[in-house]
Amino acid sequence: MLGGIDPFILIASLIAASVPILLAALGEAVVERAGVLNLGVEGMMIMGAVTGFMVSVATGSPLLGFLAAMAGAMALSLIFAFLTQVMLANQVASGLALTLFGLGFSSLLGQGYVGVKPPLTTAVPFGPLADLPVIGEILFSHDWITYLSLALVGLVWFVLNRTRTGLILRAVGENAEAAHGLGYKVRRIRLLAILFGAALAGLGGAYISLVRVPQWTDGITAGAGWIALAIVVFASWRPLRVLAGAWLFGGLTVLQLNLQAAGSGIPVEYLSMAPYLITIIVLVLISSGKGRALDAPAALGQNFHASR
Amino acid sequence: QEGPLKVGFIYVGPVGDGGWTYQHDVGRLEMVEAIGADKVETVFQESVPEGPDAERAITQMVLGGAKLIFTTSFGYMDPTINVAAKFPDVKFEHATGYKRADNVSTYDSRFYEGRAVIGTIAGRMTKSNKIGYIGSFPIPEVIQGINSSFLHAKKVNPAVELSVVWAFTWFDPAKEADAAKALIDQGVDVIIQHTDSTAPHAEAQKTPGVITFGQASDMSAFAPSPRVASIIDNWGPYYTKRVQAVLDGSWKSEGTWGGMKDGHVLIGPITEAVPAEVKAEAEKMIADITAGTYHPFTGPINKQDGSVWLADGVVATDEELSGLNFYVEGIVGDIPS
Amino acid sequence: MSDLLRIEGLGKTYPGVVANADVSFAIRPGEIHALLGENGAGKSTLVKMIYGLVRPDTGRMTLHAQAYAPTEPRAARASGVAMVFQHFNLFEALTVAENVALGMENPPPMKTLSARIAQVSGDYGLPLDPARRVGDLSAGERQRVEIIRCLLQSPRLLIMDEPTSVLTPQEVAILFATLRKLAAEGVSILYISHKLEEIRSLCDGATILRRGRVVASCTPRDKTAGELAEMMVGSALSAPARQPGAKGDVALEVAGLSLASPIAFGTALKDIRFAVRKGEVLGIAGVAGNGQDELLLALSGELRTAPGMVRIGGKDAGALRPTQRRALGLVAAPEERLGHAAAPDMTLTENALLSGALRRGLLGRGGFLRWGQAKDFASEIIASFDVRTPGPGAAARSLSGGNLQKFVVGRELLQSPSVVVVNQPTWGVDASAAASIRQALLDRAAQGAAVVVISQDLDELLEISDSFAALNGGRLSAPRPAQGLTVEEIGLMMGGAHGMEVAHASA
Amino acid sequence: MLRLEKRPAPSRFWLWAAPIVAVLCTMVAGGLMFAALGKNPIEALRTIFWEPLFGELAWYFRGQLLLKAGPLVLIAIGLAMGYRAGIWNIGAEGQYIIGAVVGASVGLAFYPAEHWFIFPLAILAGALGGMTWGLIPAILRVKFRTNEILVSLMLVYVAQTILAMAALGFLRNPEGNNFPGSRNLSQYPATANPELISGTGLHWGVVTALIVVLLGWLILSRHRFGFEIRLAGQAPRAARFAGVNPDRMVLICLGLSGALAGLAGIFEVTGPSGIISPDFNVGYGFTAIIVAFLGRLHPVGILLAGLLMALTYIGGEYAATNLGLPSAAVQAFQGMLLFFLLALDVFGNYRLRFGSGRAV
Ligand SMILES: Nc1ncnc2c1ncn2[C@@H]1O[C@H](COP(=O)(O)OP(=O)(O)OP(=O)(O)O)[C@@H](O)[C@H]1O
Ligand SMILES: Nc1ncnc2c1ncn2[C@@H]1O[C@H](COP(=O)(O)OP(=O)(O)OP(=O)(O)O)[C@@H](O)[C@H]1O
Ligand SMILES: [Mg+2]
Ligand SMILES: [Mg+2]
Repeated sequence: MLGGIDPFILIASLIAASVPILLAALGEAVVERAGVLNLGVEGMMIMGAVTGFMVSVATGSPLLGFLAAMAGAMALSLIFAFLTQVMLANQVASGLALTLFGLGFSSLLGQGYVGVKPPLTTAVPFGPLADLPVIGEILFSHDWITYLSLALVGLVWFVLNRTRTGLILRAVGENAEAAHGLGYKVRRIRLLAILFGAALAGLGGAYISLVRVPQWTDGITAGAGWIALAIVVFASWRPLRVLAGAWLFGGLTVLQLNLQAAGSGIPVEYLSMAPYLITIIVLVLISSGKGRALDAPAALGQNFHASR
Repeated sequence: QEGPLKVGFIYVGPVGDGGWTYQHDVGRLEMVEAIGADKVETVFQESVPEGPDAERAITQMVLGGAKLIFTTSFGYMDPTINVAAKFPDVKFEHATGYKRADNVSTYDSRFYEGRAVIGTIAGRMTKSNKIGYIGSFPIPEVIQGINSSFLHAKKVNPAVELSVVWAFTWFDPAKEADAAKALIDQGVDVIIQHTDSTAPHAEAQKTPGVITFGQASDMSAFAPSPRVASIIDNWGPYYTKRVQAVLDGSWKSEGTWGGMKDGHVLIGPITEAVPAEVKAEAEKMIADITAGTYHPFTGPINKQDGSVWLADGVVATDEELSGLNFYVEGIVGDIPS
Repeated sequence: MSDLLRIEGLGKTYPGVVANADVSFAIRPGEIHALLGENGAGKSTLVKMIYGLVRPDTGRMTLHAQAYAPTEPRAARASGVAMVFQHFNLFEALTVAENVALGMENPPPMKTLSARIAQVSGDYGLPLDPARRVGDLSAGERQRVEIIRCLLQSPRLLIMDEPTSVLTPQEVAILFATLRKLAAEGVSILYISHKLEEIRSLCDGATILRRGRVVASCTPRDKTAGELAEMMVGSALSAPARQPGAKGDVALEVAGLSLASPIAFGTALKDIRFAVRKGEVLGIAGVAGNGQDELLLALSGELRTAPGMVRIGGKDAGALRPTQRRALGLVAAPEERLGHAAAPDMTLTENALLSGALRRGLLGRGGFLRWGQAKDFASEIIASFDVRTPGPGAAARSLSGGNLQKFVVGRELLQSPSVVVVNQPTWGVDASAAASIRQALLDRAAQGAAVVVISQDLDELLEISDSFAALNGGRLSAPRPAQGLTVEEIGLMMGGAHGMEVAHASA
Repeated sequence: MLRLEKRPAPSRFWLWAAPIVAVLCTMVAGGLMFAALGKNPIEALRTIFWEPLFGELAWYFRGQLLLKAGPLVLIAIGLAMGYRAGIWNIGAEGQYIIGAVVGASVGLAFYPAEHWFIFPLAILAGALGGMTWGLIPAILRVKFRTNEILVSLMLVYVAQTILAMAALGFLRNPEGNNFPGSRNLSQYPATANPELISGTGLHWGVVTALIVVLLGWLILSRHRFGFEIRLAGQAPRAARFAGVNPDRMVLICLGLSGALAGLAGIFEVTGPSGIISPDFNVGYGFTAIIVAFLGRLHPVGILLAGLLMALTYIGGEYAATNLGLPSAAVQAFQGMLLFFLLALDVFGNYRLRFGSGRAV
């Protein structure tokens, strides 16, 4: 059907390939639900990629590496948080600056690490389960970050839609003035959301440098942060749809390479633009015929200043 | 004498890319070592984008006093020629291009010679009879490599099939890793790459039984497996020769296409993952090519469409090779255009 | 009986503005206490301090005979203080239950909460469906959400900042019944409104603020509305003067106007028809959310209609854009001052240009702007309409609501229009400013313009209209002469109490 | 405690002071970074900021400054118009690429003929190409309410593939030994966009950028269209009330910024770059977003910001060769500059207050 491509292998591959954008997009979705537009995802991802790499090489522990990645990205995001939440700077510009700085700074940090091999993050040992036909490949062949990312989708969905914390977060992103009027600490909540988003972006970045590639080079995230941002919009800011978007995009990317590898007759150029074109087409399909403009958080991108 | 000769290098990537640029920088250091730091002083600029920024970088080096400048990527061709026209007293050396001037030489290596050796090992080692090839851009150099690898794999293993994935980049670890994974998913157990990062090796490492070959540099971090051998760009001898020529006043504009015999192309250590008889076969081929007794493109070779390219015993000319734009018989798929 | 809340010497200064200075008064348990004052007198600032949203610079408060200094609304709520804001503090994308939960300290689980909302809202005659999105609710229903949110916390002190401006007379009556019932249960209510008759009928005591200071306190029942207004303003107010004149030709005609609403959660217009003559004032009554905004958009040209539905001066204007309609002599002033009628961060000069460019010749050749003339126009508006502002360079948002409203109405009226359409011309505007705006509208009519006033303030409409119609659910009743209509009749035309009922007597 | 208090009116002092103080702060912070990298900070800063302007080689670098700033300014002004209207085009890189490809295709279609009209025709085609690419997200937004940020960004990647197709396929130089890349447009006299005065860096693209700065300033401050743009961005409903058609605004702003990006692309490829190659674009479209904000979305500000950005690039490169400063350090340095500017910008609209003696 697909030129001899095994769909089950494809599914297993796309699950792995979409982990970084899934994590980053999930984090950004939370940030945006709190009303903050942080375009610095790429910068935070690459900071995570480099700090995670450095620490896991130094300690030999992937776990410590991933923790450091979250810490590194969160540290970087504090600059953004300071600019936008304290200094009331334009969020779009601050996010872009964060990406610019993150790309440069990560490269400085990583100078001694090019060509170094990090400790390997292995698949979770499911034992005989992994050998099951079909299911084993799709469900039980991944590393623990992949499972963590899927669990986080569920967790974020639950927290956003079923808990008071999520309710307050959405309220802040919907109408900061009103939330402030009810006594919620808008800036503190947004700061926490920014940090959470950064942690997930850092994790996603480290997944690239520690699992997917795995090595360190300048600019290793190669635009994944931008794709993550696109997926958040694509997903109408909803966690389960973020998963769908990440899988769609990851799946198309993997599929086009597999089609090439399988020697399909489709010209390479069309294959390589397919993920982007199809994303646009799907977006058009879901945008048309909707009442509210894709349910964007009403206060997205607007700074809040409580005049006291 | 007004002090040491100032020699400049323009690099397309960071010196730490572990591949193409790294090897040029190794060559630079070897050259300084060989000539002596009292006689030559070097400057370099890394990550210079191809295009107008390159022209400025080169000019700036000239203005900074460099008398010989190596521009180490194809995209620097026109900028090099442009700057050279403005500074006739300065010598330029452009890698992999074809435009020359009185003060511009070109140099390149016969990577396809190394690919013949690697193809032989690949053909012998594959169990699935599927070889994967990660291509950068469909340019003659890469097509030479694909054809050479395939011809020699096929020679030792007629059942072999080749899958090409075009990455459209020279260096993008994430993309290369994805390409390698797609190839492995398609049942490939040997990966040859013509892109410069080690990512395909790291990917191959995750699947037992898949082997890879180092590209541009030795990539020994992945030996003894998956990396079982490598093609190494060895620029030191050439740089030393050309700098010496400037010092001697014997520098002339010329085009150099060096191969194994000139030491431009080396095969990195073949590891114990390769059976002894295969290793011996590969080493014999290295010896033959180095001795000049064997040319990888020797007929009979048919084009992809079955028409004759080289009749029995005919050797491809350098002109034919440097404009090569077709696959040989047996490779499926089209070259993107 | 000791006081529930006692305020002593409270003061708050903003840069350049003394919002409150040395304010002292007290509220007894079960008392309904009015806070009166012109726009910008400092009423909202004062109640925000009581609610912990603004910290006083000076002074102190006692609640239940204990020192009371809330640092945040949470603390105020914990002490039994609840507040309904002048501008709704609601989240449109969230459900009623979620909105209520956000206003509570320790909300029960959603299911329990929803049940309680349904129950309490029923008990007080303010029925609400907890599962609906707030964005889908009418203004009156939104207000119910605010009130229910307060009631669920069993407050001891309930603060209401201008709550009735969005309600029909019947709804107001029900709200008052609810408030009286609460007062009877011992809840104190601090009530802010510009509607003096309401204050007289509801409140037990009143504190009057002027420029941030207490200037008087009284028992509203003992005063006339005129006397109250005089205390607020410091001088006597004159009622608008009407010069009855002959009506001319039809200047604006609407026939069979039907239109889907472009506004999220809006109301579609259904077969609206009316005609206004030169010199005539048509009053259109209706509670917010019944199609007023859509009607204004359809008349101003922001929404275009099928041919023949709107005729200005006899010309078909259905397909014309706002600028083209302005060229025909129609001007409009939308309800929302900040953001719709005026751009908040732009100067008054720029805002004068916003709608006056065409009729006042502020555009030069090739579309270049004549800034000098624009500034002169802004200055003219400021001078003619007594807009209190430092000058035409001030940002629109720096003006108080009443002053900005005068500016907006002035801007439209000074364009020698032949048709004037205004929506809620005196919403939230104090008595004296409201009077001058009404006078200006009447003057314009006297000069021969056809005027359409959409308002939910019935007293206002009765004061200035020649003919009268009511908008309900997107339908317009047939216009009839205003003379002889009573407020009750009008209330029924407006759709009565919209599903509300008088609060059940307490057990 | 420190807190911010909104000013009644924006401060004119800080409008000018903020960029200057930001540059000074960046020098201090950047100096510390250079010192941490083991470089002499004074020397590094002098190399970046002083040498290109007043140093020994300034005669060469000053022209390069214009060359580098030209496309950035051209693109940024188009973007700024849209941003002011609340229309977020972040795909200028794609519009730049398409402009270059379309313009070059038209120009090269005449090869090797020599006519005076070929160059203007190619430039026009470039502008139209960029405009078309910018209009795609505009039309999708108007028709289907899709988010233009996402679509314009995705189209960058599509444009990059088209660029690769052009360089390897339909524009490939037939005399280029099958290497990717078109004929050199700057060496084909009919399409060449050379320096108008040798050594100044002034080519038609730079001239156009300067004209666009002037026009942009005129439009934004003196013309009805500029007023409508600002109105649409600040108060969309008020804009509609004033008679501005938001859909038309989206189409005009995205079309205009696309056209300017396309112009930048074709001027670049007929001039400094010369060749359509798979990676001839060097991120001008993205950097221009930063320039637009650095220049506060104001045409004159953008001109200054473009020059400043160009200075850090050129000075940074110079420091890279002469002092061995890693190119990444310059990128981080630019990021810092933006951080400081953004942080200090707040003082234009707010003032810093120290906690007042409160009774409570
Ligand atoms: N308890 C549940 N478990 C699993 N899926 C659910 C659950 N509740 C809702 N869903 C479905 O998951 C889908 C996507 O949910 P997502 O997290 O993306 O957004 P959401 O904001 O939770 O969804 P919605 O706004 O539709 O309730 C929706 O179609 C929703 O109906
Ligand atoms: N956050 C603030 N910053 C600066 N000035 C303020 C602020 N809030 C209120 N003011 C000013 O303080 C004064 C009192 O405002 P307040 O809102 O208390 O008036 P009000 O009596 O409620 O008026 P209205 O009847 O229009 O609601 C006004 O001059 C107002 O402009
Ligand atoms: Mg939801
Ligand atoms: Mg108030």
